[in-house]
Amino acid sequence: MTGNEFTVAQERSEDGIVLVLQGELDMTTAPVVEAAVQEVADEGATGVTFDLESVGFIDSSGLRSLLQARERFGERNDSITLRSPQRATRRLLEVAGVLDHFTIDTKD
Amino acid sequence: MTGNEFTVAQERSEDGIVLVLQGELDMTTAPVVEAAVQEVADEGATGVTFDLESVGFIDSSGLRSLLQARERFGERNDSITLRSPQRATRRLLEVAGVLDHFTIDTKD
Amino acid sequence: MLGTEDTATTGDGDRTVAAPIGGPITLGFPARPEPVRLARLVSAAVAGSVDATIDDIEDLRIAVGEACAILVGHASPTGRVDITIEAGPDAIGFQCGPRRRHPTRPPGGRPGTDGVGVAGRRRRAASGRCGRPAELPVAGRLGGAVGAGGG
Amino acid sequence: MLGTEDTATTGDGDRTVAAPIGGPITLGFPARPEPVRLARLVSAAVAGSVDATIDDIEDLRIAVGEACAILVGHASPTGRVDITIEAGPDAIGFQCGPRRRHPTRPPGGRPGTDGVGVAGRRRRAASGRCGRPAELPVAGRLGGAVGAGGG
Ligand SMILES: Nc1ncnc2c1ncn2[C@@H]1O[C@H](COP(=O)(O)OP(=O)(O)O)[C@@H](O)[C@H]1O
Ligand SMILES: Nc1ncnc2c1ncn2[C@@H]1O[C@H](COP(=O)(O)OP(=O)(O)O)[C@@H](O)[C@H]1O
Repeated sequence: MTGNEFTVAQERSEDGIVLVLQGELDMTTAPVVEAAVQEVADEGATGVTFDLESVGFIDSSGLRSLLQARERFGERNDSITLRSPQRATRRLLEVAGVLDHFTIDTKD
Repeated sequence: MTGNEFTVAQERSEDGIVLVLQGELDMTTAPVVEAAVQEVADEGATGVTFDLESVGFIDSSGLRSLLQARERFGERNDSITLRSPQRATRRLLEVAGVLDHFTIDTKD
Repeated sequence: MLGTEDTATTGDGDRTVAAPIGGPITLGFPARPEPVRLARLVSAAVAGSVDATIDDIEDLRIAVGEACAILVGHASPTGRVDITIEAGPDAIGFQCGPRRRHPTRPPGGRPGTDGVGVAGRRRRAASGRCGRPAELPVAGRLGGAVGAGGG
Repeated sequence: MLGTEDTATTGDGDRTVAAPIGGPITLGFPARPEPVRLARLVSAAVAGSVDATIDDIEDLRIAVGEACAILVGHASPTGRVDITIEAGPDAIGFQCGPRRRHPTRPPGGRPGTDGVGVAGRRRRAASGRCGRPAELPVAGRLGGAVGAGGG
């Protein structure tokens, strides 16, 4: 409830690279995601999974960082997987009309 | 995080009556606990267990309602059991110097 | 439900209390990105104190966050943002705007007077209502959806 | 750490960002028991934005809650309470006091002027500091421990 620390951890799974985000993704923390995506892209990845299970809120800046990742990997709707988005995140994607821009993975 | 609903549910276990509290126990919600204790006492109980696992905060009014329950059941330090208090609750009991007024049950 | 203490005893002995806030909540913070989170937190808590749905709460959090972000983006480095949030009988409204002067502490001195002129207020203040089930102030593109010119 | 953006990359590729708030936070609410919870919430969030320990955060929540409860207990039915919370380099301070007039909304009109006289401020305002590892303002009996007469 209280901490506003935001972390991005990189994991490798059989589905490729997973960025596990934790905290609230907003204009203060979006640059951290962008830097992590940059690093992953530099390593030659063709897509990325964002684990959003521990992300309680995303604002438009945060959404922009996810959409930027999508652009970077070729603007395909299957290049970015959003794993376990919370209800708040789904709501934002719906309201913004970009739910179909991503692959949603509701269960591990 | 957002809801400030407070609930008291009464359960019967082999240890006697358990009042399962949920929410923040402060001056707005202490009367609900006091009413529940009254009811339990009217039924002839000689003590009660408060399950505090889902209580994120207790203020001095909330503490008073727990101490009042203790008085009502004879001011013995074993009449009131506090089950699974969160760190915030333990901290309050410590600061108030009344940790030893209750039996603390850290595990089910 | 608003304005009345809602204490109920259900059939199986459960007791519930919900706590209405009973008036407007004001929050003031430095016009920086970091404290915008506090505005979201407070609006969610205000919404949580009435019978708002989870989606209503989310919509309010989004709207307040975006409105404050716009204000922060237009503020001077020493500026502040003030937001007022109030739960009405069937909607939760908020209004926010910039404040020019650094506030003095309430008990320690006079509170900061709002130095915002009408023009600034018109131009920059954002306001929103999150009703249910009425239309959201955040629809379509989030970046510019919370209408400027609330005053 | 306060006042600087703390972005770190750890050895195993984790990135962390902590977000300092950068100035005082003000919260105003009706002098009723229910919104005191918001004051506790905001103080915990301010404490969480700096490197306060969990116990520090709890102590601040307790102190703010008790101080506000005292003010609410002495307020008129239409009164309001204002609290200012600020994280300094090695302590989190707060001050709170009553406000007599109902605030008008920031963008919609002039903000409420603080009608509290010096005497009232002296008599009723509560202030506290939660330092680490210094003594708490809440010690012993909670009901009267947050010192009145902060101004
Ligand atoms: N609500 C929004 N907030 C921020 N950016 C958005 C939003 N909606 C769309 N975008 C951006 O604009 C681009 C084009 O959006 P859109 O018109 O929805 O594309 P499409 O034709 O794929 O539906 C998206 O890829 C995204 O980068
Ligand atoms: N911090 C406190 N806040 C509220 N009530 C308290 C607090 N400390 C003690 N009390 C109340 O005062 C009574 C006597 O307290 P105390 O002097 O600590 O008793 P004891 O002699 O058992 O230590 C307690 O049983 C309790 O009802």
